[in-house]
Amino acid sequence: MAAKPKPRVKVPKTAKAGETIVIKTLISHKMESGQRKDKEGKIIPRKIINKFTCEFNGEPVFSCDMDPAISANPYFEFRAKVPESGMFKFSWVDDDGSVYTDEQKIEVS
Amino acid sequence: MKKISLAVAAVATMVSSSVVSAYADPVDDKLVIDGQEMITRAPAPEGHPFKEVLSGWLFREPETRELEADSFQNSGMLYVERGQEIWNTVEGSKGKSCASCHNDAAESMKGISAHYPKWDADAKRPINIELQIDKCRTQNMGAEAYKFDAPEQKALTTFIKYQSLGAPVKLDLKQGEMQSWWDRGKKEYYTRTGQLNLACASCHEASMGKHIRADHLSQGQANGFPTYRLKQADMVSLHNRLRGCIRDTRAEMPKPFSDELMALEVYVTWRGTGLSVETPAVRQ
Amino acid sequence: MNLAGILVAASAAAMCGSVAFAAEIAPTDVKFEDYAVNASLTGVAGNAEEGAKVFADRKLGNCLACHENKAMPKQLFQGNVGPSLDGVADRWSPAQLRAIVSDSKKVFGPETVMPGFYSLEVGINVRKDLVGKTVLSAQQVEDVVAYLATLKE
Amino acid sequence: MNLNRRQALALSAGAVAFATTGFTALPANAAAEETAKRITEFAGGKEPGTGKITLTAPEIAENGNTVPISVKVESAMSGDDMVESVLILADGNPNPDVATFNFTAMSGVAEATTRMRLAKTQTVYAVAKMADGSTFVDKKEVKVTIGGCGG
Repeated sequence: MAAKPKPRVKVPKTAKAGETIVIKTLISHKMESGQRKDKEGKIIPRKIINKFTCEFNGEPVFSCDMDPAISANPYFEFRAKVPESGMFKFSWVDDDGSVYTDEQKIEVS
Repeated sequence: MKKISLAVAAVATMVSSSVVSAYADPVDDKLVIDGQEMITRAPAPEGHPFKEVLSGWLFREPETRELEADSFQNSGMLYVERGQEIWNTVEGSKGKSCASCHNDAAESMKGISAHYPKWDADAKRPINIELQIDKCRTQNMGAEAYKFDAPEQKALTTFIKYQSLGAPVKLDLKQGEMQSWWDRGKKEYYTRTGQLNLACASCHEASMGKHIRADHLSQGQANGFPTYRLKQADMVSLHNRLRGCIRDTRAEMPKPFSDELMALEVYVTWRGTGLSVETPAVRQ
Repeated sequence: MNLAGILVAASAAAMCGSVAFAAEIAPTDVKFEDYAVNASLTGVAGNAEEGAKVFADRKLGNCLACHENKAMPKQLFQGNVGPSLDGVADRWSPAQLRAIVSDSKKVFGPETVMPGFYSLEVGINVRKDLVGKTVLSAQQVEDVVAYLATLKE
Repeated sequence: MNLNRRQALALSAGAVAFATTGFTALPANAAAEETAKRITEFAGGKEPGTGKITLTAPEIAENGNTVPISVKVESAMSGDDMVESVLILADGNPNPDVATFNFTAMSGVAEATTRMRLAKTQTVYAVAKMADGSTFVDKKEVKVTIGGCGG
């Protein structure tokens, strides 16, 4: 899609203290591999999201370093152990230096 | 001469049916999206060559089926969200968005696209959602029609069709001259094209359930379009897919929204009568 | 490919490349008699090794799209729109195989899904650059027939 | 005719371009060697052990452009019994690198899913590195389907 990459994130609204929750993320991005050729036979330059990170209240939870073999519209599903209420912060770093972010609150009882 | 050729055909059929058993039939599985069960099998309408119409979802591998069943994992939902933004964006000389007239699509568009293509009295031909959008844009918004398969066209069409998710496909062939377009579309469906000399029916009727290489041949239903196709990792419109199939017979491709493809869309959509709208479906 | 194979292939290629096509039968002149085409389309013996390549090549015969062939176990995902070709040479003579590959509709009737690989009786709106052209050349058909003739059980 | 012969020869040489992703697969041996090298580097020159790590991937990928894969590593996720990272490699792609998952104590469980591209039928590897430096590997062959028409 021509529009700016837009993240979708699924985090439960609530959890019990110490519970391990499932987080799912998806972002629109072509993930141009740098391996494809255009109609004139020229290589289309690589442009991918090369890093994804998830933090909770400033602490790293999960991250992924990506190569061009990751599919278009990158999807991640992973776990997080939540000790307290707080904020998840997600970021995706593009080859061109752009960073796309999203934040989700969770209430822990 | 005819006798011998029939005998030969019978032998050929016997040989091939012994092979078919090695392959999976359409699965016996239920498609539930966000708690709503989709109709993936429906009794065929009168005059249909099959007894039952089957969603293409039933012909896919478990991983592909799972992608559609989980509305979060389904990448097509990214286009639904993009379509919603476009729905609310003012464009054109009259300072309007889709929402200016139609308000909340979840209410105003609910179930609507299950009845498209429908007769357009102004154009005197059937129109689909893409053409309906263009009609609104040019007549009511003072905006330009979208170019075929523009990302905005695909996203907005996907968004509007998604408002009918689950609604059974049902065309009104009594409107205007819909019936004669249906007749024309039927004729096209059985007409062989290209150097490979294949009709839609060669694969999706005569060979339904069999495999062309790894492709498990479905009934070629239209109820999931625009569909998120893993091959392109993108939304694919119905006319794009129809053109692709025709191209693969090594024929010249008809123009998008041409009379030829609109007639085919009317007929192919009718062949899926009773199936739920699955947009955005996920296919291989 | 052994030396003899290379020589056969080279001579076949030389024949095709030259203007001396006198022996080649045009697609419209192929004579079907009792579901068979008795005469070679080129007068040059088919090369089974070349035929195997044409058979498997997805841009040429693409035969595995619709047919299973146990003799090519490394080719995954063989189709089953048409019958299995295992032992096809036990069921059909080379002349019959030549007829089926050239224009299967002359053998199985007009309803068969199988394309004619050496026929100009094709569908409508043929892609412009393919008008008047056959899917395979006469020699490629001969090569495929020679390969099919090796598929015995 | 000449072109067709060339195509036929090119096919026999195994130089089949992958039309869908535009990935051109390396010759099988080079890609497999490169993968083995990466695994050894990641494992600090040692041979990774087996067990502990499970890689889940479809036996048949309906389209090589989008292949879901999951890894799970058995671990307490605390102290020395801690998964630091999991390297994913594919031995038939133009470049074997796919991704590296990095876990922390806050991950709770070392488990992750993503979707990857496979240029052709090949083997996918997942190698886990623990806090104590030990490594574990699992692998799965994924058959990537071949489309029927269009060549």
